[in-house]
Amino acid sequence: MIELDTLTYLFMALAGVVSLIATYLAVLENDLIRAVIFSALQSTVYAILFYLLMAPDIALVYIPVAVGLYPAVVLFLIKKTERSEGDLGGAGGGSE
Amino acid sequence: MSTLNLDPWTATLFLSGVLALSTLVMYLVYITLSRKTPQTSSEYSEPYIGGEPASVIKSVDVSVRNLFWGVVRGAGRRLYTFLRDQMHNGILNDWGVYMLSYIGLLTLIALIYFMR
Amino acid sequence: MYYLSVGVLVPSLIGLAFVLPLLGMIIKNIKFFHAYASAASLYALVVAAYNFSIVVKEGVKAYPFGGWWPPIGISYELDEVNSLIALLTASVMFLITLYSAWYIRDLKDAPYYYTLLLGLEVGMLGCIYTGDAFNLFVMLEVMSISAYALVGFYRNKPEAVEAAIKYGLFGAVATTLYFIGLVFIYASFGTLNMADLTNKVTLFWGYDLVSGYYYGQVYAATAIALALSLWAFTFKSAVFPNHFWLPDAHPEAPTPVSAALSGLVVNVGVYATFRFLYTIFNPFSAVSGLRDLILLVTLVLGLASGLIGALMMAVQDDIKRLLAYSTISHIGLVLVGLSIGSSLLSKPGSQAFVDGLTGAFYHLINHSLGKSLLFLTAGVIIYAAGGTRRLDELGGVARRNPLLGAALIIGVLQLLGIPPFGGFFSKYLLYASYLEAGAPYISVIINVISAISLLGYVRLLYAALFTTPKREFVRASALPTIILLILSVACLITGILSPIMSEWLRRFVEATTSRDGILNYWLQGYLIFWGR
Amino acid sequence: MSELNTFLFNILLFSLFFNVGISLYGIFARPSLIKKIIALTIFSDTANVLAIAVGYRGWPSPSQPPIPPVITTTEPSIDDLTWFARQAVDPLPQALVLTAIVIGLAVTLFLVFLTLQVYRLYGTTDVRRVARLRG
Repeated sequence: MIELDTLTYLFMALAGVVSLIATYLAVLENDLIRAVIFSALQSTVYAILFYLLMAPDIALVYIPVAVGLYPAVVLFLIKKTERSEGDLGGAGGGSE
Repeated sequence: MSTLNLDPWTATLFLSGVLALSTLVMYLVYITLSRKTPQTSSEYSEPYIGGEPASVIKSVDVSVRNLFWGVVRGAGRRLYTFLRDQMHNGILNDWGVYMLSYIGLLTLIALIYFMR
Repeated sequence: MYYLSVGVLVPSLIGLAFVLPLLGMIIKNIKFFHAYASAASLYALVVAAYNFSIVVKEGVKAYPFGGWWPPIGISYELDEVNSLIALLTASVMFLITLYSAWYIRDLKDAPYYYTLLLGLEVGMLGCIYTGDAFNLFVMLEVMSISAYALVGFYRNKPEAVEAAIKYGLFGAVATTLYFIGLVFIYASFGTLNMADLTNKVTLFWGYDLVSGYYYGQVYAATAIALALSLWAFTFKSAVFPNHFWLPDAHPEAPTPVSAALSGLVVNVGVYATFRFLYTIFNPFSAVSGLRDLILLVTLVLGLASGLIGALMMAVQDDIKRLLAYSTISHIGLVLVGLSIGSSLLSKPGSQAFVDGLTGAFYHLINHSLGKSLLFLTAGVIIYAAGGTRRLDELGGVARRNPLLGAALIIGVLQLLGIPPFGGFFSKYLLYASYLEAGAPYISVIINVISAISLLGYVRLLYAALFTTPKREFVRASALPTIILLILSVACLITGILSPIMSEWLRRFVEATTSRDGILNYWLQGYLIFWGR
Repeated sequence: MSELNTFLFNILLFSLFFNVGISLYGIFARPSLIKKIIALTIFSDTANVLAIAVGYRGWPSPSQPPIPPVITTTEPSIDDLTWFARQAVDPLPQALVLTAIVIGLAVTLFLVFLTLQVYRLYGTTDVRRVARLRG
């Protein structure tokens, strides 16, 4: 039978790994809207981590700011500007 | 014969004071001796023996600024090409390389100290 | 007795700053805001001068906020060095605020401009006064956000917006890295109070960790924390690999702000480096081996940024950009002076050690005065030349106005280091300290840096003074001229009174960095409150 | 703390450090300003989680988890306080993180506004094209 504390630590490790994957995808994704969605996923995992690490008050502040406000603002920004990031490869990029 | 013993600070102040005073005296002498009315001459409009007016010749001389520019550019062409076009090229990502390498160096030092 | 004046300055100035946008909704007369900002700035100057006088008279002074004892609550702590830098900051900021009254005389956004300018001053004074490492983070952010917003103040100008976003993006990274450094420090020492940290790093390592047994590797944590904080501080003071934002950001701000950024904000990074490497992780502490390595790095970077700043000055077309590169060069020299404390170069308390630090702070003061003088002069020159910043088009503006020309020449001589101006004596101290420390090649490099920077300064003087005027120029009013006159006289005074000033600075440095001084910093900031 | 628990907690800490690394890469190397802002929010959030993780403590006993640093009784006795100090996690990092979240919000909103201005003035958010200031 698995102990309660080990179970909690297991959830923490799992949350860490999920946030790592989400960050990796968010940073390497060329489509910015999908990047925002991945970053929102990562924020959600962090909110769970705050709860597991016994900081419920921080989680309460963090959820509206990082899960709600940041993606909304960045999505608004993307809507006003451009959606794709452009390739990283080409030498010199877009400098004319 | 007595010598004047001064520490470098006082000596520097003393010397610069003397220099400033002598500059002032020379300037005063200059403005008292210099002409009050500007010298007028029609020299520039007079033709040389060759028939060309002097103003034509005057216009092709090298200005001090261009001379300076030529010397600086010529002396450090490779250096400035590197500094201006490679480092300070205004692209954020190219700065990132230098800035990240510095934080890498600091972390390396921290690790070296840790391993000791 | 707690000295209320130590604690009251920063919070009250925050209040004075943030009431401004509200007043802007009610009061429409711009003259009121000029007067208000100047009065607030004068208030800061008076309090800073009073604090300086009591510190000089009675030694280190601290103030705990909310009556909490120092390791628990936030405390502000003043010793000789930081009260002096705060006085310098407050006085130059006062002149800059006065100058702003002329510079933005018919700007609609005056309340916002002054809010940000006072916010900048609050941030700087808070960073300098604070005795708490986390409060330093908060104040760095206050200062930085004001600075980003001021750089991008002309929000319809492409260059200004570009400079502001480059500065803001990497500045946010730098302060967050400092926050991670604080996390490491808290994990290994269980405190963020500077006096308490000093005690724990210096006197003993066997204490109870608040966070429990998990984060026991104190040496590694210290090393990483020091590395991250140093990166942030060198970003704020624009030392070589972190200097890229400065030549973009400083010229694009309104000219009085350029003077504040170039003359004062970079000092904060230098001061924080000094506080971390000479008080908290001091030469007598358990991490002195790490300090030697770090100071070697700062020495090399200081020399590199001195050289690069001086070289890049020579090829600039923009008068403010030229001055910005000169800032990089001079901050490099100051950092070279701070690096003398490595045990490879000198022993604490020896002649070279004290000379180098004295030279560093003397040069800091000289550079602040000279650089703000030059930037303010450049503002008047640009105005008189009809708004152009290109050196080619200035065409002898300063020739038409002898006072302007004199201010320009005095500023250049101060920075170039020509006697009898202060710049000479501070460079001489740096030079002498490295000779004394047995590293003459570094002294030679310091001279080479001065010689290279001559190219840029000559170009500036030539463009503003010696070319023939091409068109009619606008005349500036009396207020900026008076301010330029005051700063010129200040430059002259730092030179003429150099024996007295260097003697005072030497006393301050010895009082702050000696073993007794560090112990006193801890006692005054920590223990004295437990007795009550 | 048992070996297994330490190992699991280490996984969390190491994934946080990798997050710092990846988001730093995103800020320094990706070309789009919007991507840089996203990476910046990830970076500052990771710093906050790291601070909270530092304030965490081992379990008082395998069945009794640590409690949040909030005293629920209005007039606590000495016994209450002793029990609280034995059980609660460190409150100070939480206070720090609260401040840092607010400051980070201000900085992020400011950068978003500036990016909008950059797009309006330059027609792009690619930093390789936003490079008018050089030399």
